[in-house]
Amino acid sequence: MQAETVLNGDVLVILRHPPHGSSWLREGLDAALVAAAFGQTVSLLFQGDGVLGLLQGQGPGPLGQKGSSATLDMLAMYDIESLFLDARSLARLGLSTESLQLPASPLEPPSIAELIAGHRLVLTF
Amino acid sequence: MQAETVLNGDVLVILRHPPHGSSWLREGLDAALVAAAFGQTVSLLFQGDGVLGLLQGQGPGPLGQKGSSATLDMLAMYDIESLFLDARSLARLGLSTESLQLPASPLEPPSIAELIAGHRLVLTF
Amino acid sequence: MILHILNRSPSSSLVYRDALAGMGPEDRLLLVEDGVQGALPSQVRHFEVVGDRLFALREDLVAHGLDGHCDASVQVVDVDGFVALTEEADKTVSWF
Amino acid sequence: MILHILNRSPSSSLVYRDALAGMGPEDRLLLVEDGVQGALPSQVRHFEVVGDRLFALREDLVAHGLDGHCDASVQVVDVDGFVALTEEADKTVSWF
Amino acid sequence: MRYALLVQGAPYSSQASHSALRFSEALLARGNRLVCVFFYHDGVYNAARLAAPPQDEPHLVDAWVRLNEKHGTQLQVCIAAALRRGLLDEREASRHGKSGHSVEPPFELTGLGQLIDLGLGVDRLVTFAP
Amino acid sequence: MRYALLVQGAPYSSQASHSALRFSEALLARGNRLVCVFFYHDGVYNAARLAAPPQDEPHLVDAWVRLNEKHGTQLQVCIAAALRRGLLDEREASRHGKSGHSVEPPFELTGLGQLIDLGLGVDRLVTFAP
Repeated sequence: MQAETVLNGDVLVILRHPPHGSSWLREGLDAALVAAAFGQTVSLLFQGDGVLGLLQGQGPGPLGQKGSSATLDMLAMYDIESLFLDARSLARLGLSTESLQLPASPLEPPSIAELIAGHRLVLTF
Repeated sequence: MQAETVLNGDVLVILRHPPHGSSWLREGLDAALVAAAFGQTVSLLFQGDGVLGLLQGQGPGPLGQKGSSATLDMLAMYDIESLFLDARSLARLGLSTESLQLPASPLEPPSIAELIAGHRLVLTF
Repeated sequence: MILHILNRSPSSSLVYRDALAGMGPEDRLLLVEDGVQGALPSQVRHFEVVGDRLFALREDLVAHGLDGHCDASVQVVDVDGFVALTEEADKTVSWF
Repeated sequence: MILHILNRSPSSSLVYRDALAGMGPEDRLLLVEDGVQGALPSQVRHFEVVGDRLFALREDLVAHGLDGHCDASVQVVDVDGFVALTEEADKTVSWF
Repeated sequence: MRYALLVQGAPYSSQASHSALRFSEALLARGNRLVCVFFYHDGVYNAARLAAPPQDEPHLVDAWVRLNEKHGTQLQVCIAAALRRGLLDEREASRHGKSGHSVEPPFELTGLGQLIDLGLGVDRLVTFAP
Repeated sequence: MRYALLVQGAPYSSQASHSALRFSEALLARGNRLVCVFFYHDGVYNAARLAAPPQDEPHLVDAWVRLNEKHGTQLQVCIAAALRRGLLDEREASRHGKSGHSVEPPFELTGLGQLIDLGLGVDRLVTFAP
């Protein structure tokens, strides 16, 4: 399956921050949704602590601050189906793809560079 | 000299950020100056990348944004003479106390904990 | 006893080294916000020297979906326990 | 060729690992703002794999007082050179 | 015990304000007193009176105001940090020749010396930063 | 070449705005065109019309306005990020029942879709973040 993975598209959004501590993840996902709504082919790369944004069982923050879990459920509705994660980031945290809410293809560095090269616009959050 | 170092006082300001990239260092130094102006005994601890705030030869940032060098010169005027740095932070950056604009006493971890315990108010920036 | 409060994870920030350098032998360390990632079994080794004086905030573990992933060596407290820790401490120092 | 721009130092942030994971064999890396600390001889080993494609922004080195401490393996460019690097690249990616 | 909080993170960008508000409720519930919240660095943005978050998100500025109304907690904003960032009350706006203002009571612009006084005067100062 | 910049850092807290302004001058000096600066995340605070920095410090809001006047560079601010943070132009203020406003032309509140259009439409998009 890894061999068939398509590593190009119009817009790549790289998500490097975990949910809650900052608004980077939410504002990055918003950018991805808007790009998709504008008819662009959008890919997401979860990297660094950003892989925690994919984790199953997230809840709201203090005072009902939203997490990323509701937004993740919207990705399919917006036809964002190219989800990738940095395999080393996940391994460093000692987590496996089984604890994730959505399936994302694990990538090793050479493929991450290809992914970045394969998109016209790359936004990091 | 290290043996005579006084590790207590009213207010300890810990400076962990380098100049320019953020305003943490400047706003931390402002807090120290104000505390001294209010008659408190103030100590400074430069730690992490904050030790770069002591480096000789700093200049203004783009658009004339001030660095920390002018503020450092004001410390003596405000009677802030207890300057400390985390010896390991400086060593990790490969720098020595000779490249510093002002003399600061290098401290190893046990003394850093004593310094923190020895001040009534500790502010980190 | 001083309560040190850390809101960054060793998996992305090295501020934990400065926090540890500032801790006395009785001091406690509380992981909050994104810092609760430090309670993962893969990260908790960075806090080995803290021994049984390491705490993590339950509400933030839950919000991150990490409550089931927390290392057994970490004492989990809720926000009421957080306040209790500050009451018991002489003062608090926040690392970020 | 893609220009990667990094504004954090390996001495405090681990984002450089993600930047390196995203770099292709022809890509270049420019250190700016607090990231210029990465040009210190003590830090530059973190960027070994980048070889001679490592750059640092002169103005930020000077502002930090680091221009005399820069490792010989780093190519120093001014802000005009920064623009030239972006002109030569297909696109830029910022890491922070 | 008498507490004060130092908030240094911008609302909606960092969790600092959320954490501080949650901690406030908990310390009050345990019978402590919250004398003052001091806003410094990007924390001063918590005082922006025009904040208009979506209805399904917490309104942090209003939450601070309620804290003041219910518990008499002072809301002090470092004036130097605020002016740079465009947060002016009516008095500062007119002093700087600007029309309109962006900070209103119960938030008060005050000097940084207040933070030192607070930190040395209360039993516990807890910092919430980004 | 046609450039656009994405600014995500608050002025006076992060170097992002300074770096972006310095880069703007340099790219224009090399004969390129700067189509637009888009402000997102805490970058939206660059549009605060009431900013009153000390006289010996750069006035970043004014520097952006000059860039617009001299080079026709558009200054677009993400509306969703701005409203949460208390940055409203006259129209949004009245829509939200608030008196006064904190954003003025040449800064324009606009949708996030503009960023995507820009990013795909110009030759180079460069991001300056905190």
